[in-house]
Amino acid sequence: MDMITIPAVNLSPILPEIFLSVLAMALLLINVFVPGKQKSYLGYISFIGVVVAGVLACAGWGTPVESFSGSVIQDNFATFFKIIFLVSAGLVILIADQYMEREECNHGELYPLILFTVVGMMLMAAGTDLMTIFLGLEVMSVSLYVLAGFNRANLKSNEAGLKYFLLGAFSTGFLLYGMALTYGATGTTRIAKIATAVGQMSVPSTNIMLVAGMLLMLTGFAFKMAAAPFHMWTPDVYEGAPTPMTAFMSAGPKAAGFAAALRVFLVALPTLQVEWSQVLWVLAVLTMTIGNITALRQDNIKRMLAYSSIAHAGYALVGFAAGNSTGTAGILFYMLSYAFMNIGAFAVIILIGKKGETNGNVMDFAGLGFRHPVLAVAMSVFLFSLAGMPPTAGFIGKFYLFSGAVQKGYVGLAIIGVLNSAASVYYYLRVMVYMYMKEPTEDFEWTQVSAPIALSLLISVAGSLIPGIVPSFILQYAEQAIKLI
Amino acid sequence: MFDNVWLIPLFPFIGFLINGLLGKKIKNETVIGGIGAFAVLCSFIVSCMTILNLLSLPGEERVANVKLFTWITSGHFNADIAFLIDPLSCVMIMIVTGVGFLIHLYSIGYMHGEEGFYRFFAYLNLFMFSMLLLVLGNNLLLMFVGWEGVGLCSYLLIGYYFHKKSAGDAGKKAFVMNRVGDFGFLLGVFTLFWYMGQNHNIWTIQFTELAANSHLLPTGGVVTVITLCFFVGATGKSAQIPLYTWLPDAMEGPTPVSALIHAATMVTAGVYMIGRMNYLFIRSPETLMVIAVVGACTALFAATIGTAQNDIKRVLAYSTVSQLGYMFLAMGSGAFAAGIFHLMTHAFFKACLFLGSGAVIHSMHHALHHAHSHDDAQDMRNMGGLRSKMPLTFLTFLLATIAISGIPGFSGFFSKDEILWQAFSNPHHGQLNYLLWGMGAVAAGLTAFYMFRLVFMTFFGECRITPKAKDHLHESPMVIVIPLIVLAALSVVGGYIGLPKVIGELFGGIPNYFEHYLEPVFRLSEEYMAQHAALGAEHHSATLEWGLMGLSVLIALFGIGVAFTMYVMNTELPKRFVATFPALHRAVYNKWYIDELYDYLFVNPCKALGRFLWKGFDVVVVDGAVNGVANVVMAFSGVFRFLQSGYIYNYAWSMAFGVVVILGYYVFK
Amino acid sequence: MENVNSYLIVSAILFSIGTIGVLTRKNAIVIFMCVELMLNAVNLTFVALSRHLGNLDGQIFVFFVMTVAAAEAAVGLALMIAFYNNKESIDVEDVNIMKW
Amino acid sequence: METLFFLIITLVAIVSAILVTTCKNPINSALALVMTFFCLATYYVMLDAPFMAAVQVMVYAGAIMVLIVFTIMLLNIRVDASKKHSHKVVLGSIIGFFTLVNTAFIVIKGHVASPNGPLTGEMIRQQGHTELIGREMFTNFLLPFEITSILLLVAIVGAVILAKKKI
Amino acid sequence: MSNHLLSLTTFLPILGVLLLLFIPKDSKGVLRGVALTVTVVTFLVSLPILTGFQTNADFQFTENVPWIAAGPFAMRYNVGIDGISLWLVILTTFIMPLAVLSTWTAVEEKVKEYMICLLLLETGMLGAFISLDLFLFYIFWEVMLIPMYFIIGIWGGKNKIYAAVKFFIYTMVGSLLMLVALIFLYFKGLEAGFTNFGLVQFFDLRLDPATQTWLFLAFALAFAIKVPMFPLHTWLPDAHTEAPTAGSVILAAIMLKMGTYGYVRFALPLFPDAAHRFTPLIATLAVIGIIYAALVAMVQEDVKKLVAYSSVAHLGFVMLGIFAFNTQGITGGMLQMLNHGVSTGALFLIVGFIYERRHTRLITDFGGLSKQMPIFATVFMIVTLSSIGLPGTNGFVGEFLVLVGSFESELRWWTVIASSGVILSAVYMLWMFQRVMFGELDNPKNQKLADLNAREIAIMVPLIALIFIMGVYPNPFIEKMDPAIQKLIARTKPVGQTAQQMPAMQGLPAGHPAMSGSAATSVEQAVPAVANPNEVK
Repeated sequence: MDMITIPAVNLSPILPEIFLSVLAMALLLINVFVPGKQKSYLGYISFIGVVVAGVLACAGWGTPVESFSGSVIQDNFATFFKIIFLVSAGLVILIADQYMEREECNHGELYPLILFTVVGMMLMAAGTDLMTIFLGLEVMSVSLYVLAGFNRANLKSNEAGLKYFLLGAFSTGFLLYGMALTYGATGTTRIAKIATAVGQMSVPSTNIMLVAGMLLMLTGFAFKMAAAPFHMWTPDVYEGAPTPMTAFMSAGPKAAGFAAALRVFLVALPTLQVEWSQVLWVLAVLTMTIGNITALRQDNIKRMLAYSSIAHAGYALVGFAAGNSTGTAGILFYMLSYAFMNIGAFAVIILIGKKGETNGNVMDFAGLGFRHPVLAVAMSVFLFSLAGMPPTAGFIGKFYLFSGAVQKGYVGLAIIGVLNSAASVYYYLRVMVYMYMKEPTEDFEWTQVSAPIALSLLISVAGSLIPGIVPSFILQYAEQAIKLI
Repeated sequence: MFDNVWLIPLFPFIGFLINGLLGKKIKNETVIGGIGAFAVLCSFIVSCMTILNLLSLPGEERVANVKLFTWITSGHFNADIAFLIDPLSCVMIMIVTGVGFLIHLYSIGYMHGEEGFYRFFAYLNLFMFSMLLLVLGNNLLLMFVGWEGVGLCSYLLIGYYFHKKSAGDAGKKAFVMNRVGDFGFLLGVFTLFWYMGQNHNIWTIQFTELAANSHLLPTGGVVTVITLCFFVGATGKSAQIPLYTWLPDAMEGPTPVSALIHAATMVTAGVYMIGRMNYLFIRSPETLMVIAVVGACTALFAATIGTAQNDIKRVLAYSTVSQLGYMFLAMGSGAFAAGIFHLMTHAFFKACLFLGSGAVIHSMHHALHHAHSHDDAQDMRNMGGLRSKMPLTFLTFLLATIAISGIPGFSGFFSKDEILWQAFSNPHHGQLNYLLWGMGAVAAGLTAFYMFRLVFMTFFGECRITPKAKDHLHESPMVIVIPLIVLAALSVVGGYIGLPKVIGELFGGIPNYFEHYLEPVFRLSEEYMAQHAALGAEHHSATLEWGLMGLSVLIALFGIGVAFTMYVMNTELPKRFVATFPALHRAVYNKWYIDELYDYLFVNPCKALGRFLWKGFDVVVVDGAVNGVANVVMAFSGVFRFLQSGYIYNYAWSMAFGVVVILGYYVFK
Repeated sequence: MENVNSYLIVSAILFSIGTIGVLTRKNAIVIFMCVELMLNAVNLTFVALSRHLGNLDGQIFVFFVMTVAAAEAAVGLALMIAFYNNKESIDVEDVNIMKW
Repeated sequence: METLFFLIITLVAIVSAILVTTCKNPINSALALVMTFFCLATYYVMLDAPFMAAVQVMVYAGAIMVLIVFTIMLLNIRVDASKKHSHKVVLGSIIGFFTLVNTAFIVIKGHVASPNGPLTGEMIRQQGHTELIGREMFTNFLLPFEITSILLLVAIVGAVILAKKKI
Repeated sequence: MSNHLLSLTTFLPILGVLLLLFIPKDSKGVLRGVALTVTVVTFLVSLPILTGFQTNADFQFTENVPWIAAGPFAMRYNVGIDGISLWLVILTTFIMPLAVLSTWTAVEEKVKEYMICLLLLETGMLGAFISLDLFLFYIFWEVMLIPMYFIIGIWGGKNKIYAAVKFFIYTMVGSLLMLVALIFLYFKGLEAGFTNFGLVQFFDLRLDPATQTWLFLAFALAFAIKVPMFPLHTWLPDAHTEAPTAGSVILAAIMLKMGTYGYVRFALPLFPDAAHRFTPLIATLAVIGIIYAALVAMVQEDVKKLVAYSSVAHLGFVMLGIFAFNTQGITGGMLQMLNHGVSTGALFLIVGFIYERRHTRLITDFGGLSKQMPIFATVFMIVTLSSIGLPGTNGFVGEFLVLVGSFESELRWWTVIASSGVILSAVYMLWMFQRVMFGELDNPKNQKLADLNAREIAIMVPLIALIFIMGVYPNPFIEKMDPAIQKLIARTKPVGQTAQQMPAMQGLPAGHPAMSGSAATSVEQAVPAVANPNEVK
């Protein structure tokens, strides 16, 4: 019997993942061995770690390297998404501490779990094997189940965790079945080989097993993106989860879902584009419409933003349905700017909120505009960006997404999209109405803005505005990222 | 040689600016009034020089365009600020500035002590300015500027006592009615401009150019449309049926205003406009007929109303409407010169009448004021026997009344008779002529009746106010009386420049100077008539003319007689008459309910429609649709919300459902 | 050896039964078990396909699925316990504070 | 013979699977699930994957099910409460039925790729299934294998965070 | 051209905003002063644009630098003005100081934020007028909404929130559809070999009629909402009624012009065939708007709402003129835009004046104010007359040219109906004026009203001067815009009209029977005599 010789592997493509994993483990140990209630130092360390990981990720820009015999790749596409994940994680780490302390659940494990989630998402983006993607997704999901239920003394948090878990597991079943069928139809799990195998089929769309596999995988990813009708978990989980985690979930996993789906569909199954475009067309319409319309009647701002997040998945799906470089580059850009604006909005919600997840209604923003003008202006920037008003990043993102659809010939989709954005304006404006146009019902018991949150707000505002005014550089990166898959 | 013609409108404008901007600071009435009157006097002098200049030219050359600057140029549309000097406009500026000056003078006395004295003179000067623009403008648009400008001033001056609701209403009514006319005027301009440009590539609205190219126009057809449009404008401005109702109401303004604007000048603008564009109107027999019929009807109709009014100024107002009807009858009969002639004589005697009535009212008001009586100073039933108190006023008033009644030898006789004759003898309306003449003659009789009724009620009999007040009645100051005298004199002699042909021949071939003078203006019409031999005048004998003349004089005398009987001899008679025909009297007294009819037909439906469109359509339908969409979306929002039941199995079901549908579609496609 | 399709059909049946279980049961643990049933059905597919295709990818995948199942079980049951601690129930009909 | 065996196993698997979804008592469901797992292990053996069968028994039936049963005991869960949501059962069954129709149709109609690997029953028996798996896992699928370690770590940390009495 | 005048004008208010940020919010006087100074300086800076403007059809003061380039898109910072936008730019910079001045005492709370909003608004509006890049235009077009939304929503009246949200969403719906059309158009341009969003090149892109139709409809909808045209006007009365004075002034004077400007600059030349095809529809809506708004205005009880509806009617005239597709019509439309800016702006200021004094705008609460406030009465009167288009005031010239132009075009019958609007406008404006200013001064609250103060007079004097200047001597205005309008008309010729017919066509409505045979030759000879000196190139 021969020894198994483990092949020489190039670790450089997964350097950020390795770094973050090691850091996370180290933090776990530090947390155990350094006693004390105060855990914010872990946040600082992990923020620095995220920045370092960002640097490591960026270092690989422009030099695609495959490793682990083709189960992972470092390409611009992966790098771009890694940056998105790191941005969301970094911002969330900055806003987490104040909230966690207020809610008395500032366990030190929070930060390692966030970092592990990032590792999982990165693997989803970088994976070139269905197994890698699946495992990355599971690492991410399992961490998120825990994060959603992190405030275990809070029933809402428990419920959020449980719902997320049960539905997530259920969707995993479909995803896996899809992967199995794809495996069956193509004989491999490597994305590149799938592409080859599909390329050899005369008419791939007639192989129902392949199509079904593709569709089932799509449903699995759609669950992570929170696309209708797989979105139902979103409002409840977002509402119940600790607010920083909600912010994180709305930005990171959604992007990760898109990353994986984009990789699988664009690289492995481009020949089935007609089919998946059709499905995505429908899903995009459903998602946008349901998200936006339901959000109109929400009073709880977290829940409202949850529906808004569904709607945003819908917008991104518009670009995905188009499947061309404009649309997909739009997704990349949009996911990045969405991370900024959405986490920024959640940061403000954290500041307004009070212990026990109270004071989280739209009405509680009444009078903010003139009591805390800076905060209100920041919130307005986020909301306008979410609503897609120029000159914010949200507008440019939507512009590219819808342009993709138009370029592809899906003018109808683009029109439904813009009508949806018009409807969405209502509920974003509603917050502003309360902030600026209503008198406060009670005085704000003002908790001081901690430095990390201030920093995250600053970054978020910059991230929502600057790409709106000079979007070229990010768009060009997104273009490059799209080209290389 | 007419280079300084622009000074004519300029002086009043300067007067307007001074009084308008600084009047409040000046405060001294003499200065304010002096400035106002002097400005008009200057215009009058320049006008005199202008007409003298004009007369020094041979007949054919009596036309000149004086351009100041280009006003609007856009594409092939061009309008200048430029003045047209020709016999017609010269006559008009003479009347306007001459009568205007007298009335300004009069106003200094009449308006003494009124609040906003400066405002009055400012408006009056602005009116002069606008009126002069109207008559001098060398293109339709500039004429329209004056046209609207006088309307504005009329509005402002009617509403001079703005604290009285009736005054405000009357002003607004005048303006709106005028606007209805303007609507027609504008359409006329558009159609004319477009038609000439479109078919002959002559894009112009300038009078001389239009005249020069009028031979390109067809007879009838589009010209009828154009001229009818213009005539609608004229009915508005000149208070003809159906747009006359504003004029009686306009008596809410101070009396000099009524004299100047609502008798002598502005209301004749419609006549002037038709005269100005006679070459158009002559080309449309249909329009001429409409004009003649409307004129005759107005003359008769307004006269009937005039017989039953008790407000001294209202009687005069209806008389004005009626007299304007005459002018239109003349215009409609193709007797443009006769119409303009009547315009002029009417300006004299009607101004005199108004000013005289103003003097009476002034005096009455004064007296009643002293007696602390709240009786109406304008109601003739309160007057009577003023002859002795105000002899000069009475005399001038009487002369003017005789003039308007068409008693031979006075100006009104010549002009009115000319009109009646032309109505009878013109070649345009065939058999209709007799009817027209008849209406005119009856109206003449009615005119004589109500005018003398007025005179008798006012100046004869017993004074019907309290003795205490009576003591305060006295003759007006000289500044008021002098204009009366001048105007009375003019109304007596003014007719002699336009003697009818038969009379002229009687006196040794004195030509009709006025007609001759205006001949260049109406030459095109004459030529047109000459060309269309079919329309050539059927010859009427001089005897017939004499006969008709005598008949009309008789009718007038009959009217005077009836008035004398009813209001001097047997003052019970009117009451008995009223008792006998209560419905008729009520109808006439209430002006045939025309105002009510208009309210019912136009005003109320418009308001109701507006209210419906607002509350019913705008709010319910349009906004309802908008809010409805929003509500439907919100309703969906409510529905979608409840799909989100909170139960895991429902969520899972939704996911499974999605999977099944998506798969099913492709599996069983 | 049976035809690969037989296995695939069996797995499809098991998968559907698992789905039905998830949709109809109220007990969170039973629902989780039904999810496990679904995963097992997929595993069967993988193994059958792997055998048919003659490569081991599918079986390796199954190996990882089992790991994932274990990890999920650990976390999921922990979540249920946490929920139970607060609510004294793991009936999914009680998991509906948040709705609409 | 083999077919008969297959059919019997299939029958048992399906019946026990149905029992999983219908038993009122969670413990009974759990036991039925264990039964299903055993059936699957049998399949794996029939499919020349003895190692998978072993892992199936050990990990699933052994570890996961023990964990589940343990939790059921811990939480002292009784039978499902009597109130039935029949519409939910009906709707769920309908969707489940359609899922079955779809999936069955797919696997019947779908084209499975033709064999592309070297693996044959002969070869497995020769080389040993475990070794083959091991080789694959440590060469081609090294990265996923490493990821599982992180996954398990996360699961441990998470479970501790969520379920420990006092942190 | 190395001249950055346009950018300077446009972004000067932003500098003002930065300045304002550093001023403490309690020193209201300073805040107002700075804001006023900034707007005045902006106006002064914009004057050289006017004086330096060459009377020709070219875009001038252009600046063109790359801005965004990614994927298929290339957006440029491409600005410039021609005769059409010139006056609107000047109007904007002219109105803004007056608007700021009007808030002196009207806005006592949150002054800083208010001024910031006003200045941001100015930048947005100016930007939209100068943009020669479709994308850039869209950005500014949308940016405008935000400060206006806050102005209405924060400083507005009782029902401000409803009005603000309605305003925002209404406008948003239209403009978003325009965005889709814009993108679509861009891709059509790409097919034709264009490389960026530059507006001018798209004028030469003759799309097929079907495409044009859809794109035109999308653009037209967006602009129609902004104009606003019947039946998309219902946001306007609400927005106007609730907005503070300066908001109403800006909304009426400038923002509504965005819609009509949009037609002139974008919808017409980009999609000429479709524009011609939809002329009857748009003219019908315009005419309905004129009559309808007038009737509705007549029965309004709130002065401001009345003025708002009058805006709808006025802009109906503008639309009618624009869709006449001839020199007079479009010139009239453009003039009417300016006139409406001046007159209706002034009207809203006036309403603001009395509102500030009495805190009511109901007509029935007033009456007889003339006695108490003679200066106010005079000013009000002049503005009212300008609004009803009395000759000698600005309103007349525009309205007349519009009607002449549209009468010459195929819209003859529409013009006839529209002309009756002149009656109705007199009815509702004078009736309102009469009820407010005339009659007995019987409401005791009105008896102590103060007349206009120096500041208010200072606001009104420039407007009134302009009313008369534009009424009496409009030619300089027309001359500057004429070449651009000629070019526009040449561009909007429907397909099938050949180029050599153009000089003649200038005089004649399209496709008229008179164009055939000898008429055409005689026309050509006659043209030099009557045609405009500015020949079409």
